[in-house]
Amino acid sequence: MSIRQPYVRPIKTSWWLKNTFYIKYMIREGSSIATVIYSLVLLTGLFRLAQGPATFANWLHAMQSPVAIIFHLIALVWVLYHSVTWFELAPKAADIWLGGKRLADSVIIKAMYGLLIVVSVIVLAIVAI
Amino acid sequence: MTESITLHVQRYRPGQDNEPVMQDFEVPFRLEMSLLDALGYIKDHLDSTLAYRWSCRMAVCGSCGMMVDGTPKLACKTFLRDYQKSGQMTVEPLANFPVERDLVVDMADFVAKLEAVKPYIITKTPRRIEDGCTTQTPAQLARYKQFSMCINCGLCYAACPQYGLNPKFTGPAALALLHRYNLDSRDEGKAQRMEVLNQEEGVWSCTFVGYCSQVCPKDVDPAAAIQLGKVASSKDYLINLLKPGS
Amino acid sequence: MKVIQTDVAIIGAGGAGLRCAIEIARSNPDLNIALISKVYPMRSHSVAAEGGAAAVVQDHDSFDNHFDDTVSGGDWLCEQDVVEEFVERCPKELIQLEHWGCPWSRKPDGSVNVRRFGGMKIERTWFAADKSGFHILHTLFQTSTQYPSIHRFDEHFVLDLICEDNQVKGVLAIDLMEHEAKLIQAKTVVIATGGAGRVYRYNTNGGIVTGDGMALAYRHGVALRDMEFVQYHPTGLPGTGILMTEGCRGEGGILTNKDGYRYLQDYGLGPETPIGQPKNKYMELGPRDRLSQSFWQEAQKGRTIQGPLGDYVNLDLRHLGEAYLNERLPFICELAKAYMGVDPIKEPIPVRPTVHYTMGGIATDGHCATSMEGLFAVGECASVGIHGANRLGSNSLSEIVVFGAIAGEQAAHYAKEQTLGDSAPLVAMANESLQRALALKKTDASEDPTAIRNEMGESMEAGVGIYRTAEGMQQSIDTLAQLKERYKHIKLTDQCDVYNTEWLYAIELGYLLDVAEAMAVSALHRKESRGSHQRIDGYSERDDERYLKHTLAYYQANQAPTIEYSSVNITKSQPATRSYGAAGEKQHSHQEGPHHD
Amino acid sequence: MKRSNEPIFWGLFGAGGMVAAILTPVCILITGLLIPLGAFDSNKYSFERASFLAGHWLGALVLLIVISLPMWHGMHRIYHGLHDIGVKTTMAYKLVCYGIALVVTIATAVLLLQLLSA
Ligand SMILES: Cc1cc2nc3c(=O)[nH]c(=O)nc-3n(C[C@H](O)[C@H](O)[C@H](O)COP(=O)(O)OP(=O)(O)OC[C@H]3O[C@@H](n4cnc5c(N)ncnc54)[C@H](O)[C@@H]3O)c2cc1C
Ligand code: SF4
Ligand code: F3S
Ligand code: FES
Repeated sequence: MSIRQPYVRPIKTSWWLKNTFYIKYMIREGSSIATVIYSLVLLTGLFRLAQGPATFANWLHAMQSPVAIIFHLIALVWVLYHSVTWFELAPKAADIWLGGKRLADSVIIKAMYGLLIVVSVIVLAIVAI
Repeated sequence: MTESITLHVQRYRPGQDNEPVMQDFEVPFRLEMSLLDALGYIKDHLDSTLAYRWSCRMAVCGSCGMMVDGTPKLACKTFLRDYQKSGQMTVEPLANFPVERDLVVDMADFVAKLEAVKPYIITKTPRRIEDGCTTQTPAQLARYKQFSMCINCGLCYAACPQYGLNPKFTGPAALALLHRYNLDSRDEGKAQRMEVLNQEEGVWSCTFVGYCSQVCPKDVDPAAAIQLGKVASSKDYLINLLKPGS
Repeated sequence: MKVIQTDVAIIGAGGAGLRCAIEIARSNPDLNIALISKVYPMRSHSVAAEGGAAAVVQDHDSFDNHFDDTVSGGDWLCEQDVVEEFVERCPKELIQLEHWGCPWSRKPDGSVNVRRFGGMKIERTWFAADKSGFHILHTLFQTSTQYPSIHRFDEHFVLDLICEDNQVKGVLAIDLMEHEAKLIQAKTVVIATGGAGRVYRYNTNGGIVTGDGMALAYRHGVALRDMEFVQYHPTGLPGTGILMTEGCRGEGGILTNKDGYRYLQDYGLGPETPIGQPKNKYMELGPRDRLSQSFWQEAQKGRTIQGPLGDYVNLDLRHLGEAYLNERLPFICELAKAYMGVDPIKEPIPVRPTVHYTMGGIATDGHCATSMEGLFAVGECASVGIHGANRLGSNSLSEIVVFGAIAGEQAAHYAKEQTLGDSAPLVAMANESLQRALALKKTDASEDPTAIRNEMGESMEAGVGIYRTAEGMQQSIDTLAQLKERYKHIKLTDQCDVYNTEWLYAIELGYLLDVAEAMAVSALHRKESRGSHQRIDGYSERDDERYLKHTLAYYQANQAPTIEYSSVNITKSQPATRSYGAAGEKQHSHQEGPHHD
Repeated sequence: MKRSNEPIFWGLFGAGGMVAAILTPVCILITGLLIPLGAFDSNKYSFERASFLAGHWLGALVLLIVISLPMWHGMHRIYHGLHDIGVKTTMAYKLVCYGIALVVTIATAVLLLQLLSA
């Protein structure tokens, strides 16, 4: 009979509170909650739009409620956090080699921030005109 | 400067302890002293029953992984001077592995996973010694070099919550090793290794926590290897879908 | 006791053991192999080798050159026929490693690059940055995983060889986790357990390098050969002994004393070569024994630098520049920073000589066979005859693959002719041996094994160090005898048998003591200076008349070993003065006429 | 050895993650903050203009991307996140999570087609 009694340490549901790296990971993953709700908000808007001007106005009005404003504020910050982490990690899934050297992560990261800014400005411009 | 530092060391002696317990040791402090030196001091002068693995003491054999204040580290590359401020450090066996004794964990599963990824050059026809060395340019070498630096210390497994939650996950080091051979210009065995990669327990159990790369003492960046593995597996999936008769 | 039957049992899964196992598995897939190691294979100390492995590749180089460097480097105590076969097989084995995936550093055209190394006339050291041993070991381990006939016994500690009538019948091993003893009955046994640097206090070796295999064979009547030849590596970090590879100097690093003076020119290694233009066999690229001795001389003259961890000199790499250092010596930079707090890009690295390598070992013939039937030995634990009185850097990584393959061929050949006998008597023997090992666990005794280990290390350092006197050596021998007596009464307190390292270290200490004694007694008997064995008590010259011989130490229970000698096989290189620098060149041209390299 | 079907979801997750990182922030800013807080001329945000934008094929495409891809992205993370917090994620969970994303995608497409043809 074996004299071993390997002790398996249980993993608690709260494992991710153990260090900041895990907490940040959970915040990053959690941004999906904001993303999903926002998609549903837009979908509702679209639905209202399809129903006609009156219902659409109602929707617009609902968007002005404090709850909606607060949600969108939080969502904006959270999704921007997603952007930051996404840009940081995305280069790892890219393996681009130029002249025997791997394209530095920083180049890709900078390019993506650039894209974020350009796209945002364009969209804002279109909407503002 | 503090004269000594307190080590809270997790002990577990089957037959004696039903579950791990903490034991404190007071160790004299020197600037160049590593945690491994401190454990050696304990073993030599305070309690000779403390069990831990070590050998090279120069961060290359991969024996001495353990949790230091909750972070996976090599004991021989962790220095007391970095914990001088608090005057104490907590030392536990590598997380996510079964504890066998004190700081010694069961590594059998980890090693089996390394072996399962077919970590060797596979060629359609064997190369002959008479033909000399294969040509491999520095650029071709650079493609996989980083992923060949793994010392099999297991820190990344202790860092990866997905491995903790699901021990069937092939895990960061083994997937990095798999990727290392897939990237080697001398290898023709990618198709065989793809089978391991494509499984749920292959790359697909990774949610890109990324802590594995953070703790890796050799900058292997297993997280990157896995993401590239996902890209490769996805391509393979598509090709397989388009292949007639599959 | 659990009995496992196999064709070949290999003790040790370092470079030598793994290469041996692969050789058998691929040429004789029907033979079963038990590969036993006290640590997981990739933890073996081959992993720590930095510099590289020697093999002739360049067109202007030749086997003769490699042969000459090795034989003269070994101060003519080499078996020349063995060296000849060795140098010819080196390229094949390193190419084989390349085919198996070893990431050798390359030239821009994709061919394998080579670097300079101490005592080598022409650059022929293949390297994988400064992690050559690491890559070789991992390549071998990974390659070995494809062979189903290799059955690994990881974290199994070998306690004894089981022999009958001077024939080996198996191995007694204990599973460290289960504390379960196993008799591994085998037709043939290969010992590949590595060196014994831990006999000394300060060394470049890992904690597991405790001479186990040497002691095992020795206790069973096999001679340990040339044990007095222990290599001090000139550039270890003070305190820890962590190695700064010879590759540092190969790439152009220089050694300076406290005045910033390149002192090696004062010890027959000059004239000074310009900084940044290293020259083979000159100055910093002299052989290790000479460099370590020069350090000692400098220390005598008070020209070394005093540090808190002992005297040191400076290894200066700054002129190589950041980019080059990062490409060629990244591990050195990492180690110097972590363990010395010194960034080699900006500051010189403090270094001092540190015990590094055992030239001697289990006496074998040129094909790894020992004097015991069925028993082979290979790697650093063996003395196959290529290193003589001083090993040249980068010859031993080549040795472990060249002779690993040879040992594999031989063991397979031998195993095929044998049958396994009745295991019952062997089990009885194994049980007896196991009881002896377990009897070490005494809690009522009084001796502290740590104290014994430290005193052994210090005594060897003091008496059997870089320079030796009869008095000093005798003192070490006396101390060792006392320590061995005290060892019988060590106190062990660990009651838990799962991974009981206290007991494990105690057994290793027993091995170390026996090996230390063989070293000290062999040294005392050699009344001359040769290679790494340097005496300053009236025997400071080489004495070919009386000592162009191998020392053979034979174990005697409870007393000092007996010493015998055997002849050295000289084929084509007659002993000559061993000189380096300009003197070496002059001598060389004198012997062979003008040279154009 | 069983091949995972994860590549499909991972592909959608990746695409959605990219959209969420680059396009979503400005969208939230506009629809969730600037418009409700009256930063634009309210005429511009009339029913007519919104219908026009959604009714143009380009606008419709953008809306489809902005609504549905981040949905796949988000549901993928939520599905794996459940596992992270200790839920034993079975096939049912997978069907529900990705099912929601699919339903949203289809609903968006249907509505947009409706608006396009209107
Ligand atoms: C820091 C350092 C740098 C070096 N650099 C170079 C270099 O650049 N070039 C060069 O040519 N050489 C170099 N050397 C020397 C060379 O690395 C070694 O001589 C060689 O690697 C030894 O290999 P081995 O297979 O004989 O033994 P090892 O690799 O030491 O393996 C020994 C094996 O035996 C096993 N073992 C031991 N005892 C037992 C037991 N009782 N029971 C079970 N298993 C046991 C161990 O577990 C291990 O697997 C260096 C050495 C050191 C220390
Ligand atoms: S990838 Fe890094 S952390 Fe993981 S085993 Fe290898 S060296 Fe250790
Ligand atoms: S920590 Fe684990 S989840 Fe993936 S990125 Fe690393 S393997
Ligand atoms: S002792 Fe080898 S890695 Fe720490």
